[in-house]
Amino acid sequence: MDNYPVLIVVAPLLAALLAGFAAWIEERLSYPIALLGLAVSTFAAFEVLMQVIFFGPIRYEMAGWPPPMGIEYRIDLLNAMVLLIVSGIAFLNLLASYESVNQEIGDRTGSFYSIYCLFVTGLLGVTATGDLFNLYVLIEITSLTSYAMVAMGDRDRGALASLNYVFIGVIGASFYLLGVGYLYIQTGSLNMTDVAIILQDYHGSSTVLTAFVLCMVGVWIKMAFFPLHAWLPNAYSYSPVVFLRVVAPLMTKVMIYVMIRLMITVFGFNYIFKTLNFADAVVILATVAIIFGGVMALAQKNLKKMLAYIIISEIGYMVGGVWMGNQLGMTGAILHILNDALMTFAVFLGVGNIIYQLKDVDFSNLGGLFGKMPWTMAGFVLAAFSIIGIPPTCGFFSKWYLIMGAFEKGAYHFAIALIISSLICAVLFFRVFEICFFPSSSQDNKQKDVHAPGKIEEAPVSMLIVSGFVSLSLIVVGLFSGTIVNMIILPFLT
Amino acid sequence: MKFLGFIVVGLAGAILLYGTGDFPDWGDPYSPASLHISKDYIEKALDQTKVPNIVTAVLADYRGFDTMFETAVIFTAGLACFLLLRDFREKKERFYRHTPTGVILHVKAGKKILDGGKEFEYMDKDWVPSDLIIKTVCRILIPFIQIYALYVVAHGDFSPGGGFQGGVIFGSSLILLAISYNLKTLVKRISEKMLGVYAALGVLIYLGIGVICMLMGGQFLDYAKLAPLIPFDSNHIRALGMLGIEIGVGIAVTAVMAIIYINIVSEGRHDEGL
Amino acid sequence: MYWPIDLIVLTFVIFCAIAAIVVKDLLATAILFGAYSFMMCLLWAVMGAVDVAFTEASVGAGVSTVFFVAAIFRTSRRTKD
Amino acid sequence: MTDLLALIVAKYNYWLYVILMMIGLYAMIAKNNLIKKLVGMNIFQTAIILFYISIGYKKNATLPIIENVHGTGGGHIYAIDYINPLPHVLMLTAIVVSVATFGVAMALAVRVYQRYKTLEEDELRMRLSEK
Repeated sequence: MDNYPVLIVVAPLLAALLAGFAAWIEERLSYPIALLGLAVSTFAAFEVLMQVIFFGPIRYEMAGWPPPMGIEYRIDLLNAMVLLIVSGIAFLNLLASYESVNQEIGDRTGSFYSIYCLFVTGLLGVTATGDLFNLYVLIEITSLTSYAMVAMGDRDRGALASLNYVFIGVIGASFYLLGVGYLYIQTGSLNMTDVAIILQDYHGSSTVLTAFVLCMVGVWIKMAFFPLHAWLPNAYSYSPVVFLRVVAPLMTKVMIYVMIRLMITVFGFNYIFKTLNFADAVVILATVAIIFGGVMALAQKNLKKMLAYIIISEIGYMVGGVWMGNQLGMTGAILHILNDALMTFAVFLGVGNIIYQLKDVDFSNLGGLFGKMPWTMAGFVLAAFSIIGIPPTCGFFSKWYLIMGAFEKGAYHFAIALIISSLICAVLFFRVFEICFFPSSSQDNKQKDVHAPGKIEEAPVSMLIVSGFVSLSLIVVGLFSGTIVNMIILPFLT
Repeated sequence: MKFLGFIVVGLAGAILLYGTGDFPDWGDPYSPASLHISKDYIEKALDQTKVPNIVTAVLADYRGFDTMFETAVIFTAGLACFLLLRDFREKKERFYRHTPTGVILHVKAGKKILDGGKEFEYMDKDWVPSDLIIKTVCRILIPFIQIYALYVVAHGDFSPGGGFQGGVIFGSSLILLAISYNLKTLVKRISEKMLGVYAALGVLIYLGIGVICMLMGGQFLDYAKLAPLIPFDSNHIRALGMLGIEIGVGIAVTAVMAIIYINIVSEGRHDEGL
Repeated sequence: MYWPIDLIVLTFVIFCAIAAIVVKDLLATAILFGAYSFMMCLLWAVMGAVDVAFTEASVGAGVSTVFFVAAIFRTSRRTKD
Repeated sequence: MTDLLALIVAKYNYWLYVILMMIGLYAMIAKNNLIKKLVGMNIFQTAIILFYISIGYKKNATLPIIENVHGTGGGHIYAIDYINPLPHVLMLTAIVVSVATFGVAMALAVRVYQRYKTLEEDELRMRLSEK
């Protein structure tokens, strides 16, 4: 069918609306509706990826108007891959979260599913669109839903964390909008490819430079790149775990995608790396981000917060890889979008299962988890290995490309930072394993009665199956890294 | 914090001012922004869509996909306010006024809700005697505001206005009702459930029109493909499609404005407000 | 359109904006903010953006102010800065 | 001197938008009260809208609504006679987004006040550090 590209975005939106209806009429229907919508979206994304791989990029003209006048969806290999990641992870997460939603959200699950679908719609739309302003509107949908979700989690501190997130999020989105305005005044167009063609004549213009800086700062705020990261740890650690499992792997990765898209498609590598010369500064900033994230993670006493700082460090990997400006670095960064999404998802699935049983992931509560939740912890360990970068898992391969890219460019500090960061991750995770392995002595007596050692108290089966599936896929993706690079990333870059 | 503020603001201002250096003059009719696609819009919109208000034509047709997500943003805001604030717990204390005598009863926690027939009137905690002039004026005004809102929605093709503005005006007429009488009156007229359903319905109308276009074999939101469904006036089919989506936007915006107001002003308890 | 009119309205806009964030009573802020929105609406109408001006008149000067007053009603009027 | 005046007339709209935006940004960063920050946020957003509307303006042009549709007009429509409609369309969307954000932010402010009974940032920080 020709309409698959738009179906990817429309199906979750339709599901969100119907779930919103169902919330008022028959609340139990919301869950299957949302699940169905995301399943359709995933299927369409898969079909689109296949079409793009075998027949080349797809263009879809909204309302039948040709591109510079109308809005167009332009799906090439990079889009198609990110679309499949986003819809797939959102679908799998929803599959695993029926019980935890009931536990955490309680009396308004229908509206929750509706907002969840809207969030996914926003992410998918951001990824698929070929229009600069459409991108802004969809970023706002994702932001608004995240504000609501963050405040839903922790009853006490959620609202304040969310309000601070609103301020920073609005500044980020507005900077992006200003950047688009500066581009528009110089080019008169909003379509990405059209803008790129016109921009070739304006490389020396101060307006274009300002537009580029504004767009980048806006996107960096949204992805929590190093000096602009302050909102992320609080916002993530107070949001409900169901939402955390989808926002942590996807939001930052989609923003990285937006950065790559702006750099490659709109401004062009020639402009960024030949005309301008602050690529080195950004790589240094990324290096600082990696080290800073790792060091801050060492200081945390809560699993959620620790993972939040690891995410900041991972953002540094990808931004650094992209700004390396050579093919190896870019390959590593794009491969890392896939790998990092998968492994963050896997690790947060583990966290979700633990929270489902324990309500809390302070390190002091985690004692004896290997005995209590063996399957969950098996998945968690695999994900952790991948984040550290131990060979058969996928995390190793993208790091390898990134390090190779750094050597080619001569950015040795970046390569060293990557290795240090891997060591820090190893320390972090083995510390967690150690805590989880031995039953903690500090547990009070009441808890000891309930959680007698050796007694297995696992999370619900649906959560375990998804967790196992994703953890195994880490190895599978790792083994097929070469295929992915050859079929998707290299054809895209050349 | 103030110092940091000055630095950041100064930096941002400097970057932005630097960027204005290469701008074309303000009001220059030959600037790139006025020449590239906007020229096509102005010169072709009337021919292609039969809608004289170019802004509406671009908003609802050429860039109709944006507007759909704009409506989705509004829906999200309503949903978010509901999720954040709605509080289903019963309130503990209540106040009743005995209408003939003006005696006020304060019913404390745990007591049954007073059911004293028509003589007892439930009232807000910060109750003030309602003013006859305000009530009467608003009562006369509200229907006209609503008619005007409908006019704005329906006439968006020919004059400034459209679904969003009409929806906001209609929504503010509901808010006026809540302010001039009290919140209970509004909630009694339009229940929370209806508002929720309307908000979803409005966006669904928009999306539905797009999906029908797709099912008729066109692209998403390609109103021209609706022609077989509407046998009369196929010349203006795009204008009719736009009217359809404007109605959807209007419904959604009306409902969401009311939802946000009710939830904020009553802290989500839907009992008393301004 | 004559640019002096435009300039005068713009000055008013900036005056209202500064006043809205300086004044020490939040209810006054709300009203000044409504005035700011209305001035802005005027400015846009002068520049020929009638649809945008219409929207700003109904949203910025109307509904936003009402939300604002509602929120102040449920929180507090006092502020230290 | 006349050059300077010409420059001011040509660009002052853009400069004033920058000033307005700086006011908003400053309020968002440096103000202590959360509601004041929200006002700053809104000023910031309207400044951007002003910028876009300024892009669209054309001298000696009229509103982007075509007259004489049903009448005898019938002549060719020249783009130079009408103000650029595209920024207006974009800004309609942006206004809607800003009011939606404003509503959600207000709801959040009410939630924060319910919990902490204050909206001053320094007092909030004190409450948070107490625990």
